[in-house]
This record gives sequence, C-alpha cells and structure tokens, in this order.
Amino acid sequence: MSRIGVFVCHCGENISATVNCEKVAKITGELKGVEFSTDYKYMCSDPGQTLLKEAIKEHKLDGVVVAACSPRMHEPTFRKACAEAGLNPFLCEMSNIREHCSWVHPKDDLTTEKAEDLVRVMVEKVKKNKALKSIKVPVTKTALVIGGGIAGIQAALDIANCGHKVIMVEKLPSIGGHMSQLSETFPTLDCSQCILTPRMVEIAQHPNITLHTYSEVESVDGFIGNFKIKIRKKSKSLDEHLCTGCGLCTTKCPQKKIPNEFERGLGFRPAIYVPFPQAVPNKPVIDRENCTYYIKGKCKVCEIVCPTKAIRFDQEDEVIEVEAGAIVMATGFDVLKSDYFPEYGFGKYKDVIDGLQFERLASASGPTQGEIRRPSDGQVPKKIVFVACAGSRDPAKGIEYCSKICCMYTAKHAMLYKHKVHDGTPYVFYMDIRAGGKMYEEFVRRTIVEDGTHYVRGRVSTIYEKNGKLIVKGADTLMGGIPIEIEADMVVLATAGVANKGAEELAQTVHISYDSYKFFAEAHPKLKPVETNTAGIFLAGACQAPKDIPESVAAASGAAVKVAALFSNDELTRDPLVAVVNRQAAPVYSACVGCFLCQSVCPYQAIEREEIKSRSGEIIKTLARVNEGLCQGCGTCVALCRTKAIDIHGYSNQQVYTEIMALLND
Amino acid sequence: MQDFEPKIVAFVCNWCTYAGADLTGTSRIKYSANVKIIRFPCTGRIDFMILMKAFENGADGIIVSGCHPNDCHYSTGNFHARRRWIVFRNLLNFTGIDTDRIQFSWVSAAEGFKWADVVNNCTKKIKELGPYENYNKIAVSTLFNEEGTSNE
Amino acid sequence: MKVGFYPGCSMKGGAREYQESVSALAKVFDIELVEIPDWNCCGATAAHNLNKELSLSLPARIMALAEREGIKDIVVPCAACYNRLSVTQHELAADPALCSKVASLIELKYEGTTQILNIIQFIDKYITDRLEEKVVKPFNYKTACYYGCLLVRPHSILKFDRVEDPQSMDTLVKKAGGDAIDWAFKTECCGAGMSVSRTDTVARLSGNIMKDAADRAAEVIVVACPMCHSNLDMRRPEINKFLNEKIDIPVLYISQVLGLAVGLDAKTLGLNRHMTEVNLPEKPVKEAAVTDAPKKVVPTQKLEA
Amino acid sequence: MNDMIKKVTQLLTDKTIDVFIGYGKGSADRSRAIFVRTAEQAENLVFSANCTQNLAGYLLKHEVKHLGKLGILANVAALRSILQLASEFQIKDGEVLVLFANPDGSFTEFLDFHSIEGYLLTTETGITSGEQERIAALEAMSVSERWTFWNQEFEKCIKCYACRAACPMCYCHRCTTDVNQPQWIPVASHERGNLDYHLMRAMHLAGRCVNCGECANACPMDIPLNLLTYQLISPIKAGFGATAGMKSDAVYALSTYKPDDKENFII
Repeated sequence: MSRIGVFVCHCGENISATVNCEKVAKITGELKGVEFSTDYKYMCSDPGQTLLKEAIKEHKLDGVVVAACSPRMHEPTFRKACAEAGLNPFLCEMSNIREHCSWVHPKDDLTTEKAEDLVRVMVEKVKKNKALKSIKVPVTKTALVIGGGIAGIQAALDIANCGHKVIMVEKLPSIGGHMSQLSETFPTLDCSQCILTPRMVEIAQHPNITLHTYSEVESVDGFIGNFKIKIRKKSKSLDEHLCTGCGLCTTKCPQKKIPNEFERGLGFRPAIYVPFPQAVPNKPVIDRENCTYYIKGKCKVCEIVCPTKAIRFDQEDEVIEVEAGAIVMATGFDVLKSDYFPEYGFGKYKDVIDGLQFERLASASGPTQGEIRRPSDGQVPKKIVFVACAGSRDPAKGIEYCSKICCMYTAKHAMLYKHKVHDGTPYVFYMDIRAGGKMYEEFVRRTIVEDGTHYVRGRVSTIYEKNGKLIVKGADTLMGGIPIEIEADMVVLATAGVANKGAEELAQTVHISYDSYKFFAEAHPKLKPVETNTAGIFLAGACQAPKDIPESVAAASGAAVKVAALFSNDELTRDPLVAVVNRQAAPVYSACVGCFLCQSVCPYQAIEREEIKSRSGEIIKTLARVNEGLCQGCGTCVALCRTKAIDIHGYSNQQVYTEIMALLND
Repeated sequence: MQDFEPKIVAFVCNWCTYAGADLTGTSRIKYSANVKIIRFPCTGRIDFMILMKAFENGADGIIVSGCHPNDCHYSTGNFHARRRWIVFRNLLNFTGIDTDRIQFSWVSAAEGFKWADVVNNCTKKIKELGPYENYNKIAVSTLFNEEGTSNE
Repeated sequence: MKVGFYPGCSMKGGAREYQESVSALAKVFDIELVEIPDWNCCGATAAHNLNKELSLSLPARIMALAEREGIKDIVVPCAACYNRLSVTQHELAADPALCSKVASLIELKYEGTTQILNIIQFIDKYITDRLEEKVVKPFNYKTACYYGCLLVRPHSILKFDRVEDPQSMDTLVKKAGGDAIDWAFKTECCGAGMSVSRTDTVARLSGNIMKDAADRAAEVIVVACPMCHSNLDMRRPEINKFLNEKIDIPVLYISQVLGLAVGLDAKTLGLNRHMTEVNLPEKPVKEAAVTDAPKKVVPTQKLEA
Repeated sequence: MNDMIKKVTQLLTDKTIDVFIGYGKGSADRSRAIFVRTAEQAENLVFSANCTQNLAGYLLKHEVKHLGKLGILANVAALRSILQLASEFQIKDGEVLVLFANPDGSFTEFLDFHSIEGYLLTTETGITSGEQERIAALEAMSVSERWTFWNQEFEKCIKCYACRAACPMCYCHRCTTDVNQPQWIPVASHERGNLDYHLMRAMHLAGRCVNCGECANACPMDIPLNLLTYQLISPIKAGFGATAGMKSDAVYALSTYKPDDKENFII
C-alpha cells in the first residue's frame, strides 16, 4: 500500500488559527507512501468531499487520512465519501487535529509539530488497515414476548400487526397482569376489565401470535436475529383442546379455601381454578400443591364431573424449543410485600392492606363484589387512612426511588371509596403529590375538592391497634408539624413498586443487565429507553422501572417498532470491527492453544469452542472462534491472549504497534 | 530541567476519555502539547506490552485512561484492565521501572476539565522527573539493530 | 470466662441496682466481669453536642484501655454509653486520619479491635443458651418490653435488632417464662435528658407510655437503659399527676427479670432501690409454658446492610 | 521403591498407560526424567530425596503426548501444575494417571482432580523462606538499584528459551516471541530484547506460576528468573484471593474481576 492521500482541513479557521495547515500538508506529503496531500478550508463540506473523491479517483489512492475534527464527529461522513469514490471505507482514517490539538494549544511551532505527529500516526496506521466488508447476519422474523401484562399484550399486538410471528410466554395461568386486578383506572376511571379484556381476546385470536400461559423461559442462547429459546410449559393437568372451559370442575372441587393469588389473599379459590372470570385462556389449571389428589392420592372429583374427560392427572411438564430474532421483556413489577412494615402493623393487623388489595375490594369481580369492607370483620370502614410513599423514597428501607404511580392510584382509591361510602372520611398522608401526567393534577384536585378527601402533608410514624381501632400517628407539617392521631377503621398502604421476584434470575438467563433494584437496565436512560445493552433484546413496561399504564403502552409500542425495524430486512449489517481468531492450514490449524481465557473474559459470550475433527470424527483440537454477530469489538480478549492468536480489525496488534512507533520515532 | 519537553503518550478508550478530551477541546481548555493521544476501543484492549513499547521508543511518561467503573461501554473492559494494571505495576516496580511515570486515570466523556488537569499534572511531574534515562540508554545501544522505524 | 465491663456513671450513681443485677446474673452463669481500669465518662449526649473530637476521644480512651488489658468483648449495660462507644468505633474505623488524631489526643494506642456489646447482645452471647435450664421461678407476668431509642438507633451503625418493632428483649422475656405483650410504645421517646429541665414534657411522654402499658394490663415494664428507667420509675408521681390516674406498674431491668427467673432474691437484684414499689404478686409456679403470641409474629425485617 | 516398579510394570503390561514419566539415575548423584514404556525399563525407576524435578513439564510436550496414555510420578509442584493445566482446559480429568511420591518412598494414586485438590489443601504450597528473603532483599532496594540489578541479570540472558521449555505453563506452540508481525519481542539477546522477553514471560505467568522453580534450575546463566514470578504470587493472592494450581475448575485471576478490586493509583 503506497498511494495514500492526506487531506488537512482548516475547519474555517478553527484549526488554521493555531496550526499551520499548509506546512502540515507539505511535511506529511513527503512521508514514505503518501501519494497526494493537500489542505482545504472545509473538508466536510460538499466541495471538500468532492475534492476527496476526485483525488481518490485521479491518484488511484488506496488509503486516505483526513486531518480534521474528531473521528467521533465525521468518521462516518468521510468513510461514506470514500466508499462512493470506490475506496473501501475502512481504508480511511481521521487524525484529530482540532479537539485534541488546535483548540487546546496556543499558536506556535509545537502545536504544528504535534499536528504533524498526529497525521504521521494515522498515515502509518492506514498502511496496516485492511479492506473490510460489513458483517451480514440472518434474522429470524419471529419475536418472543416474555410477560402477558398490558405491556406484553401491546408489544405482541403491534409486532403481530406488522405481519411478524410472535410467541408470548406468561408465567401465570392467564394473561392480563396487574392491570386485570385493577378496579378502575386513573385518570378517566374507566373500568380496567372493559379496556383490557378485548385486547386479551385479540391476543388469543390473533393468527400471528402463539400464546403459552403457565409457562416460563428456561434458557436463551444465540444472538440478535438468531435466539434459541427453551420454554418450559408447566403441566396444567388438563388437555386444553378437549376442555371447553365450562367451569363445572371449578364449582365441584371440594377444596374451597385456597387463598387466591389473584385476590392477593382476600379471596379464595378451589384447587382446579380459573384465576378470574375474564381469564384468557378461559381454561382451568390444577394447583398441584393444594390438590387433594396430588397430596393424598384420592378425590378425582373434577375428572368425574368433566363432560369432555379433559383432566390429565399424569400430564408432564413439556419443554419446547423455539427460535426468535428479537425478545421483548415485559415481565412487569410487583408491589412490596408485607414483612417490610412492622411499624405500620402490615401483616400483623388484618385491616392494614396494600393498594392492590384495595383494588380487589373495589373491583366488581372481587371478593366483596366491589363493596369496601374490612377484611377483619366485613364492616364498612367509616374512617379510612391512605399512606402514600410506604417504602418508596426511603433509603432506610433500601428503596430510594419514587414509585411514580402511587400518588395517582391513592387519589383514585380515595375517590372510589367516597363514591361507595358516601358518609366515609378518607385521609391521605403524603409527602409530595406527583401527578404530572395528562389530566392527572385535575384528577387529584377533584378528589380533594369534590370528594372532600383530607390530604395531610406528613409521614405516618406508626400504626397500632387499640380496642378495635387502628391508631394512625403522624404529623401535619403544613400546620407546623403538630402530631396528628387518627382512629381509623382501615388503613391502605401505597407500598413501593419493586421488581418481580425472579427478575434477577430471568435477566441472567436472557443475558441482560439489571440495576441494583433488579429492574432491567436500559441501554441509555434518555436516548435508548426501550433497548438493552444486549443487541436484539428490548424492554417494555414496568420491568424497566415503575410505570403507569399509558407509559407502559407507549414503551411497548416503542419496543415493537424496534423489533419491526430489526425485521424490516432479511439480513442485519454490522460494523466489521470485530475480533477474529487466526486460522492456519492443517496440522496446526491455529496459534490458539484452547486455554479459553478469551471466552471467560468476553462480556458478550461471543467466543465459541470449535472442535476440529479428523475424518474419522475424532477431535484433534478445540479452538476458540469468534461469533461475529455477537462480538462488539471491545478487544479485551486480544490484550489477554498470550499467544496473540486473536486479533481485532481496526485496532489490530499491527496497527496499534505501528501507531506507537510512528508517534515516538519522528 | 526547565527547557526539557517530555514526550508523553496517552492510551485512552474511545467511549469515555477520548470523548472527554474532545469536550476539553470544544470547551477550549488549554493544556500542555506534550501529550499525544492514541485511541483504543476500550482500556481492556490496552496490552501491557504496548506500555513497554512506548518506553522503549522514547516516551518519558505514559497516561492510560478510560471509563469509570460501571461506565464501560462494554460493561467489563475497565474492570479487567484494572486487575491487569495492579499486577503489571507490581512487576514493573519489582524490576526497577519507575511506575511514577505511568499515570492511570478514569475520565468520563463529561470530564473535560479533569482531562486537562490529568495532562497538565502529568506533564509537570514528568518534567520534574526529567527524561527517562534508563530506557534511553538501552534504546540507544540497539539503534543500529534491525529495529527500524516504519519499515514497509 | 472473662468479659470486659464498662459501668459508666449511672451504674455507680442512680442505677446502682442495674449493676448489682448484672453482676449477680453474671455470677450465676460464672462469668467474670472485668471492670476496665481507670475508665472515664463516655461523654453521653452532652459531648457530641459540644465538640466532635472530645465526643470521640472519651469513648476511644475507654476502648484503648480495654485493648491494653487484652479485653476483647466489653458489655456496656447503659444504652447511651453503648451507643457512644459503638458510634465512635464506627467513625474511627471509617476515617484513619481522624483515628490517628484521636489516638494522639488520648496518648494511647487505639486499634478498634474490641467488640462492644449491649446488655441484650451480652446475654445472647454468653447466657441465653444456658438460660432455660437455669430458670427455677418462671417470670410469669404480662410484660411490656420498652427499648427506648439509643439501644436500636442509628440502625446503619448499630445493626442491632429491628428499628421499628424490636423483638430481642421480648424473646428473652419469653425464654424466662414471661408473657411479652404486643404494645405500641416500644420505641417511643420517654423524654430522656429533659428529666430535669422539662419535667412536664417527660411526664407527658412517659405518661403516654405508661398509659398504653396499663391499658393493655401489663403487670411489669422491662427496660435496658438507666435513663428510661429513671424517667418511667422515678418520675412516676409526675406521670400519675399528668394522667390523673394512679399507675403502680413496676419498672425492672432485663437483668433483674432474668435474675428473678433464675432464683435470685430481690435484695441482691437491688429491687429495693426502685421508686415505684416492686411487689409482684406470687404466681402459682406452673412449668415455664411459653404462651404462644396471640398474633402471628411478623418475621424479622429484611434490611439490607 | 520396588512396589512402585511393580505397579508401573503392571500398568504397562495391561495397557492402562503407554508411557510412565518417572525419575531415573542421572550423572553423579543427580536424577533425570525417564520415559518408561516397557516392563524392563521400569527397573530403571529410582526415587530419592533429590528427585525434585517437576515432571509435569513433559505432559503437554508434543513428543511425549503422541506416545499415548501418560502416567506420571508427581511431586507437589507437579500436582499443582496438573490442576492449573486442567483449569486451562489442557488436561481432562482421568486423562493422566497420577502417582504421588510420598516422602517415605511409598506412593499413592490420585484417581481424580478432586482427590488431588483435597490432598493439596493439607500440604504447604508457598515459596521457601530462602526465596522470600531474596525477594524481600530486592524489595528493600530503591527502584534504580533494582533496575541496575535486573539489568545486570538480563544482560547475561542468551535467549536460549530453556526457561520456556522447562515451564509446564509454557505450552503455547507459537509463543509471542515467534510473532514477527509486529515484532513484539526483539529476537536479538541485547539488553532491551531480554527485558521485553522476561517482563512478558513474568506477566504471562502471573497468577499461573505454581512456584516449582524449574525455570531458574534450567537457566544456564543462573538468572534468578523464578523471583520475577514468585514476587507476583502474594499480591495476586492478597488482592484477588487467587492461588495457582489449587482447583481444577479455578477461573484465572486476570480473566475475571470484582467491581470493588482495591487499588490506590488510579485518579
């Protein structure tokens, strides 16, 4: 390679103010291998790029060095220009004589000499550059959506409506997530079931969507465009094709007193159950831990009454393997459990409940058919206290963040309570009201003004029971911090929104990172909120951080369009600056000795083991091989490989060695 | 040694310190011209032999800088680099190579000021230490050897 | 076995019965309490309001003296002293420069290798596993365990029991055969240092505590801090005046409760020194049935360190 | 000693192994490694106090490997070498038959890596006090004194690479010294080339050296090479809690990390 072009830019006078560009062009023009060198006022401008392209063609250049601004700024521009002139873009390098030289040094010879050094470094480097082609990776145009809440449902429908296949996996017997547990939703108070159920049915009936409920993802391998996923379909002890969902078994089952997870302990269900009336699929599941047959070996009532003989007691779990090109995580969040609040008596006093339990009380299909009744004695509470920020914004409890949705659903709870108990008095202890969404503030004002909810600005210090009443001790900071004591009949804690149990293990299974609170980590909080650092895996909804329904739906549609973009062409193109393990002819095959240090160091699991077999199938050597679809080009393996068997395009040992030599030996 | 202008090479990672140096530029913060930057994708890519080559070819001082822990674009590159430097510094110190001439630092893409400080302080320190005699002696005696500069 | 002992001013003054009961209890379990020679005042709350170095040097000197004697564990029955020594050890460990400054101030070598134990930690470490077999007279009374503040706060440093709903003393009382009732004023403030300057406040705050205990038919209140004891016991006339109700529930130290349970008599435990008469009715001695708590006890709180 | 000969003979005759690496009589009172492949040759096997060479150095040599299934008479250093090589996927469990020479001349057979690990927990594996003193002496010197000391030592190096051949951990068939694009390590044995080579060798053995001392024994110019790698053993153990050759599934110290690795030099 000996026909290099050097193009020194003035950048108006950002560079030429302190660097003698003509001199730099002249001096570097005399370097061995430089065929053509010039300087120009605006290299990145159209005429500048035309000058570059003409020079490439005219002087048949096979290497270009543009001395101008930071490569982080215009490397793509000049590489594209080179490509248009027929020169492989990866034979074009930039040396940063603006940010790293002209802008930070005074106008003197030392600055110009430094610019010459920086250009010489890149001239020497370019000689070692190789022409590279972008990497093509095939894409399986099927998406996997993990989680069947509103976020998962929205993402799945959006992707499916783009004409792509979707596989949805939901851990519980029915999709719907937390939204199906809600009574009415802020700020418009429309009934949660009415707006959710049609979407759930749409999922079940959509030709592009395959739904696996009562199932969990067991393993995820492969990479963007080529994920191989194992799904464990837990046995429902039921043949879903025969079952018509008539529900006879659920009424006849002798087990009646099993706490229903869907009702968060306020309602009960039989051993063979459908979590809630509008469940999708509307077919029962046998809870093997509590079913008499599985405990004592006798009963089988459901089998006897079943008109279509669909009960299968000996049905095994089934592990199926599917392929997907992209994964959308939509596993949602959970509400903080009880053993966090001994001071509020949560879990000690039956009438201290959490927000989701209040939703079940207020829900028409709930245990009390929508009437607000105390769990202890079923009385209608005349005085009710809502405690906001129960666990959120509380470093002592290890949860420093604000859970975002509690102010709104607490205001909604107070409003629903007043609509159902007209002579009741609701109190809300709060620190700050965060009602930033559309029509949110008006909603909160309404519950204060029209429904007469007493908002007390202060925290509750302790709640204890005394002769049948719950004594709520707090302070009213707006009244100078005077202590306040309310004898309430019932207390609702707006507990913190936390990551789902098992979120950490799932993140490790899927190879995405998560934060200290076990919420999944987005690639960039502002610019890539629905992507993760793992290519091809996206986030939708509250699994990334506590969110309300509008945000979850928006994020889900965002994730869906990312997937659609991924599937928009048959192949994925990626920058070829990836690692590669050298290969040689038999019998050596490679300098690699199979110590696999590189494999243990690679953050992207991009290094695989390749077994070199003889004709008789016997393994001769096991060598490292880089999967160029996964490798992100960090180069940590290259620095660690003792035999220098692995190298990386763009920053190869040759290139880096030559840069140092050129820089220090002028 | 006031008129001694040290040769200092800086090995930096592309995502944090290189961008930080860019920010130093856009903020027009002046710093000494003795330091010249070589870009790497990540500090994890910086092989210990690169530092040896720098000293052998006349560098009086070296700066190695990358992303703060947990900021690494590749999530673990800087952690691996840190372990490598802990061991390598031990070895250099034991063999009598002056580790004060190597400055390790974390500089993020937002720390334009910090990059200027790192460069200026390092230049000042190397000026006090003077040229790296030990290595130059060895380097000179081998000049006639096959080790030319940019051989074709 | 030998355990370091730091009495502090109250053990020699207003709370002499606390020291008598702790020593008697230790003798029963043949533990030798080695009082730290030439110990000095821990500075209590007064010091750290005035001067930081002083508030760290006083406890540092105590621990340095103990280290010089080769003492490892130090039992500090008074909650205020326990709090000051623990906080000092924590702050000096976190700031080596401050540590060397304090070491030069007290002109003693300080390494911070001693283990500071409050009375409950001391009992749990040295006595609890041998307690039940030594109980001869089960403390069969409805007992309200009062923890106060300095025993459990600041949790990030002390890391002792649960801050909001502590259970450690309740467990001990149950092991001694008592019925530790569930009440709401376990960690409410008793008025502490206001005892002299604002006795009316102490009357109100301690009054509320006594009122809740009385309403729940508690027969005795158990404490582990001389300050709590003096406010709830010595200030009882003012409390009764505030509540205009006569409450004669006695206030005992946890060491006295266990002392009685293992058969020590009132005199050795210093029960005669109390302001509120301690005449607990004799209860028929039934075998030390541990009454099951009426409500499901909430599991200990999972607080990440 | 003869019960070992009987055992080796029986192993060879019923083909459990094809070659047994043991000690034979060397010149004067020295011992040297011998490769026993037939019953008669087994008679030459000896064992005495000065049979201290770490025979694991031969396990991965091409000339030995292609002889078939290997058996080895291992001392503590060899056991540790086997575990370290196993952790680097060079030897599989059960691939090598290991006889361990007890000090009293009897031998025990270790059937799997797990039993080797168990045994090693009970024995002393640190460097000798003599070596510790020499390192301490060097560490007491000033930086420039150490530079002069080591340069005088490296000046003697004739680049015969005997140290590389003797070391069980140097099993790469193309070493970095053989890389000429780019020429990381100068071929000539001038001062700088030697310094590059020995720094590279020490870094490549950091966290892997089982302090068997064969490199120093093999060096014709008596350069105290082992001190370079020994000096790194304690900082790596203190910093990362890792010791070479103690677990067959250990992860190499420099290929993993802890988010809070302690250091005091990064600003």
